[in-house]
Amino acid sequence: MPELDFINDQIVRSDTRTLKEKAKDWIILFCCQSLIFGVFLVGIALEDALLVTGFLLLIILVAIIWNRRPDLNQWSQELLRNNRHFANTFLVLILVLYPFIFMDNPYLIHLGALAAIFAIMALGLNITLGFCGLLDVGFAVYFAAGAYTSSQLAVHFDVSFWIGLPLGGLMAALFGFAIAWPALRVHDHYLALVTLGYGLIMNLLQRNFTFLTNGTDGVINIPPPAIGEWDFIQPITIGGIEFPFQMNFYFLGLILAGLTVLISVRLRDSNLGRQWEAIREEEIAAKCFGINVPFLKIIAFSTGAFFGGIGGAVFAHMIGFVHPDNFVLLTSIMILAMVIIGGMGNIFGVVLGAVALTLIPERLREFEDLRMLLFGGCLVLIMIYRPQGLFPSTRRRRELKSDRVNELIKKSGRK
Amino acid sequence: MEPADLDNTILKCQGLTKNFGGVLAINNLDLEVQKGKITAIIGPNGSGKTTFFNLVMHLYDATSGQVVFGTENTNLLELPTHSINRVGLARTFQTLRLFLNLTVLENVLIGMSSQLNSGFGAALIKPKWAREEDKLAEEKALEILSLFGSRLISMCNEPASSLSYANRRRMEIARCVASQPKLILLDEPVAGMNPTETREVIKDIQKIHEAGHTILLIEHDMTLVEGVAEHVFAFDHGSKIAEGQFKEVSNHPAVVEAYLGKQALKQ
Amino acid sequence: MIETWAQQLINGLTIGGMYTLVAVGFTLFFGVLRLINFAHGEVFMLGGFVGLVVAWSAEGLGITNGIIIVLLMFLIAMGVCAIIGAVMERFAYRPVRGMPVLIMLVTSLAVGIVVREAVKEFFPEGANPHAFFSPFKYESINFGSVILDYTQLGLIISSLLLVYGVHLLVTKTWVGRAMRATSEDLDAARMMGIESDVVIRNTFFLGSALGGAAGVMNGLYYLSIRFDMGWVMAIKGFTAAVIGGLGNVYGAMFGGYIVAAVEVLTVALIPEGSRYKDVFVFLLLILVLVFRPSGLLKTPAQKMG
Amino acid sequence: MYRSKVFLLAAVLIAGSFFSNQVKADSYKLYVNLPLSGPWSSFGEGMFNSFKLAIDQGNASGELGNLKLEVVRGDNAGDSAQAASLATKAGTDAKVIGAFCCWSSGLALATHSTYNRYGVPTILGGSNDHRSTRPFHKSAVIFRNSPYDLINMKMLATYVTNYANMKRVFAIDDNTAFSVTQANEFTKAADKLHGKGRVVGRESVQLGEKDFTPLITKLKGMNLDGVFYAGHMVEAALFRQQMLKLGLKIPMMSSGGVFSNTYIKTAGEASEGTLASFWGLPLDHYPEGRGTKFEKDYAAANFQDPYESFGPMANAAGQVFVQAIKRISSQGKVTRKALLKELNSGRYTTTIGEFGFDSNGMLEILHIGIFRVENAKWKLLYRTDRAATKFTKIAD
Repeated sequence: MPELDFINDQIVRSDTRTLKEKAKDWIILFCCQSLIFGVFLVGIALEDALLVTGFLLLIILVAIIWNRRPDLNQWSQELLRNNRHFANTFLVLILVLYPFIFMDNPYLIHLGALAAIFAIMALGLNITLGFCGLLDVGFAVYFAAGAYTSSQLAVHFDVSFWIGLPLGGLMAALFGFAIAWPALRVHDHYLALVTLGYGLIMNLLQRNFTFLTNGTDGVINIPPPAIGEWDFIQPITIGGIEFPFQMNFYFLGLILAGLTVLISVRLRDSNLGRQWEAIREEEIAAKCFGINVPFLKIIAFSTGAFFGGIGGAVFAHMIGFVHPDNFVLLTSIMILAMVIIGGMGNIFGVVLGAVALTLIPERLREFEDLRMLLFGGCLVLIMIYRPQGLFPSTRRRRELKSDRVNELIKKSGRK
Repeated sequence: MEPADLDNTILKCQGLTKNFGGVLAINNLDLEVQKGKITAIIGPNGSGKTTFFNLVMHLYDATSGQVVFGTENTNLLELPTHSINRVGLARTFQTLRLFLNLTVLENVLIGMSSQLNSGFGAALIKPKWAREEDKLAEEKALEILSLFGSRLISMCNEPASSLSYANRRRMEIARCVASQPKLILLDEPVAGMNPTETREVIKDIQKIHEAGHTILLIEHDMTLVEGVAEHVFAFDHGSKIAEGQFKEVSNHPAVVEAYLGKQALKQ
Repeated sequence: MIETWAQQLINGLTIGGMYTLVAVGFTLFFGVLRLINFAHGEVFMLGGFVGLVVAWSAEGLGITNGIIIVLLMFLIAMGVCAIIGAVMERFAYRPVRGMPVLIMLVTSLAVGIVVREAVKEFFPEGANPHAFFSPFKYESINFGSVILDYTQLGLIISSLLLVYGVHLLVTKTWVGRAMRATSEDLDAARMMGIESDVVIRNTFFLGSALGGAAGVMNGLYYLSIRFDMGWVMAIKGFTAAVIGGLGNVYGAMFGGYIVAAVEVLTVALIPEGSRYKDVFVFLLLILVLVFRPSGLLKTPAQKMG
Repeated sequence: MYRSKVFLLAAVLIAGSFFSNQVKADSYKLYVNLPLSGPWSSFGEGMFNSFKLAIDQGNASGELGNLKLEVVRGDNAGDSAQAASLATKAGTDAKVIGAFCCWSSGLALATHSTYNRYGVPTILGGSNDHRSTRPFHKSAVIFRNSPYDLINMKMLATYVTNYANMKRVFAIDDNTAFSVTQANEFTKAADKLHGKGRVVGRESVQLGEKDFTPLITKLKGMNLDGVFYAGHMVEAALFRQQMLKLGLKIPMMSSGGVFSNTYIKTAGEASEGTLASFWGLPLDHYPEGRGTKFEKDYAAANFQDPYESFGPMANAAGQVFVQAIKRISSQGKVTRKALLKELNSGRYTTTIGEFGFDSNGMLEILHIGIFRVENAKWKLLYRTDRAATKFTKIAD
């Protein structure tokens, strides 16, 4: 699965290890990953405020150690790089097993599904912001466009979710397209303000255009996705074991998020992705080298928005309720924070950011009112101490057969 | 002034004028660049050289006049910047504009992007032709990098930000070459370099010229101009004040005056 | 009819004055630091709360003279906000200075969240609205049926005076000249011996003090304050600053009155228009940003003046 | 060395979490979903405390045997999206047997399909939108112990037209589900009673807005007899103050979003004369002194916040849960289904009176009062009969 090699955007060296060394690496990796995921899963399941505090302190401790010990960092990176197929397989396995582990606590499965939905949206924003470098502080607009389109079609016209889903994405893309035009003329702060204003206007219109959105009543009783007679809120029973219906949504989210990751990887590695990055790095030079900057910016906005819409549509049908309160500025900031904290442009980082920011606030519920204060404080600290995100995007990923390079070096040489 | 060979003209300006809110940066400029030659533009700071490049690339809108390019007489002032590259012009920048976080190889590939066909669909489906195209493009990019010896090619997987200053300049030239232009515009290619580096760049430029590229360059460094330019234009206050061989131009009284002031001329 | 319009004019001037005071802060920060300080709205809110505490303590100390209490409120609120502003600058904005726009933007949003939530959590009954002290609650000057409240009058006049004062400070004093130089070119200013850290700190002192004054004024006029009033004001304030032209003190005032005019006209002229007034305001924001990003008022010579 | 410490800590945490997760077998959770932070937290805290008081009393009385009820404190911050997410949390927790929700209509609308999806028996302690329960909403799980706004607004319209004799009234909502519905229903009811034209206009304001002077100036030129502000108290207080400042000295009517002592405190002397139509009575009007007993118990429990206007309903909801769970536990297993069945048929003796839920999940007794602020207190002017058909005068 070369497509899923997103953990390490590094050069791959040819594997010269012996079988014994390989096995040793795998065992170490297996133990470490089991430990990490084990701690992670326990952390998710914690209910007690004291334990949650302890858990978060543990994470911070590990992060500090990792920052202070470059050798440890180096070692872990090396290990991951050399065994990426193994690591990826393990990751996918954990993701698939996750709902089975928490079968008696469907809320955690629900949270997993929610994390997948936010991962889809964060990956969408990552295309606009991470790849093309366009600030978008109004991403909730596309979330809303997808959610309203698909849910209103389902409620009023009985349109199936499977049709509403792409339509929601397309409608969101249209909204992205709409703001892309004025956005072409502005940069930096001004672009941020334009998208911010766009988000504010759209949220007001969601409240006031009652004929489209049901206003502040919200869209209620949105039917769950259905296949034939069976719909997603009927639990599947296999061999006498009833699996909670949240698992249906979880796997739907997981599949869609997986697809989004795949698409993101392909876009990033394509000529298109390279041109987006060129625009992000140096717009004037990009223009001078035949890159149609306005067109590509519009494409970036629309593509990003499309995924926002997809996430929105799934969200609407999963929660069964859509309200303008879902699409306020704080939602946009949250999605933005997922991308920034994860590491702009790094697909794995963004997914991890989405998962963390969906789950951690839930865990912080134990602190009740202090939740937002802690969130704000953490955000400030991250901006100051790690503005590039947890997993900064590394550029040295394009792999070249080193012998060909060597040959050319030898041939050209210094004359 | 010898009559210009019309069939051999690659770039032609007529009455080109640029007015920045009352300041005439380019004033009624006429000039012709010959195909296959290295042409240089000299002139003191603020004489409108870079503005001229920006007008040719349509980064600014001209106030009046026209710029005609190639045998098909394309009017560049009517084309958006990105199409100008497709017509066959590529430029470097006085203040380097590299894609710093992209690798050296990717920088060159960006130079070739207008020749690549793969768009959105191809990126997602990755059909065979797109993969082939990618492979060919990389191969070609490596070849272009190898024009500059081992300096760039050994760094091809490193981000452009890790290059030394001189190599960044080379990188820009390589990127230009990659877009297979009919005319390369070089904006002060040796600015800030020491004499050894300058000599090497002169060699590089000549090598590219030998490979069949027409070059128009802006330069302060007279050793470079003398070393490579077959034809020289001198600018002052947005107008062309002299043209011809380097020797003729450098001794032209208007040029001396422009560089050293009236006082110098009297002495 | 004419009386209604006269009343609407007074309403508009009051609202515009309030926006102006907040917008001036935005414009100063942007001028010097190229930062849209979203936390400024929270400083404004904090000003209101400090004023309230002053009123409470004055009551406890047995000070009964309304004018003295109001003066104390202004002085202490401005002082506390100035310090808070400088602290924010030192510990949150200085570390991210010069970083990409996005980082600075998110930092200021996050600082805003921290301040807002801190007030909500640690102020007694912070989540509830608090009645504000005011010595002249319902006293007014009446011209027929047109009513001009004393606080309205005070607000309009003091907003004009404060803007003029800031203008004088920026154009006529050494501190202001240093600010303008820094806003033109941070590095060049540094080379001329201007300590940019000091200039930026001064700017935060000044802008935040103005925000605090606006917060007290807001309390005196609306008679109640709440922890979440800052964000609404922040949005309106930066909209005003952008419309007038970021970095231009008079532009902030101009923008403040434009935003107020849009609001009042929407309510007065469009039936059931009151729900769409913010839509029009933000639409204007986007249009200005797209077609005249330097603002409606700005000419190069007027920068920071 | 570092790593070994990390492993050790992780091991301790893992072990600790397993111990802490062992839930006592005979305890059940009642999930409360209220605005405990945000602008309406004073209402939410009062409701939560009152509800908890009833459950604590139930636990302490020993009536429940070895069964224990636990109240889960869910804070929706007055945000529909968060309320919906809490409802999911309640639904997916197998230990949750019932829910108490939501204070406002918007929050109730946001949650009802979720509660229905999971079959969590839910009592609404103040959400007045008629669409939250049967027959308007087909859910079988939602009950309410306050009348919905169709009735409340009908009574307010009756008061306006028949008792206060206002000819020209203006209705304002603050663009929330609750207040838009109220303004609509009020207009409809007034039109029905005396033909069109009593309500001469409608406007919407936004939550969080501070300056209503342009709107009030517009109203001033309309020669009105009264304004109906169907919104929440923070904006209502500002609106009332600005009405007085601009010399618009006509009565302002309001409803459940404003009927609160916090409103009086915020608006100060401007609150004098504000009218409110509310589905509740002063505590001494409830039968058999149970209202005053609640007041005493609440005071004895030493809660930080007052019980506010919705406290009695919340307390009643808690009592309903205690009594219902006691009955089903004596008959067999305590499940959501059993509780649902019991709520559909049983009768309960509570602070606000003795009642059962009808086929629509609506409580049988309806108290609606017209209140006015006098001397910084809400004073009851009129109250309805049990079926809410007419008013009885209590005071002037």
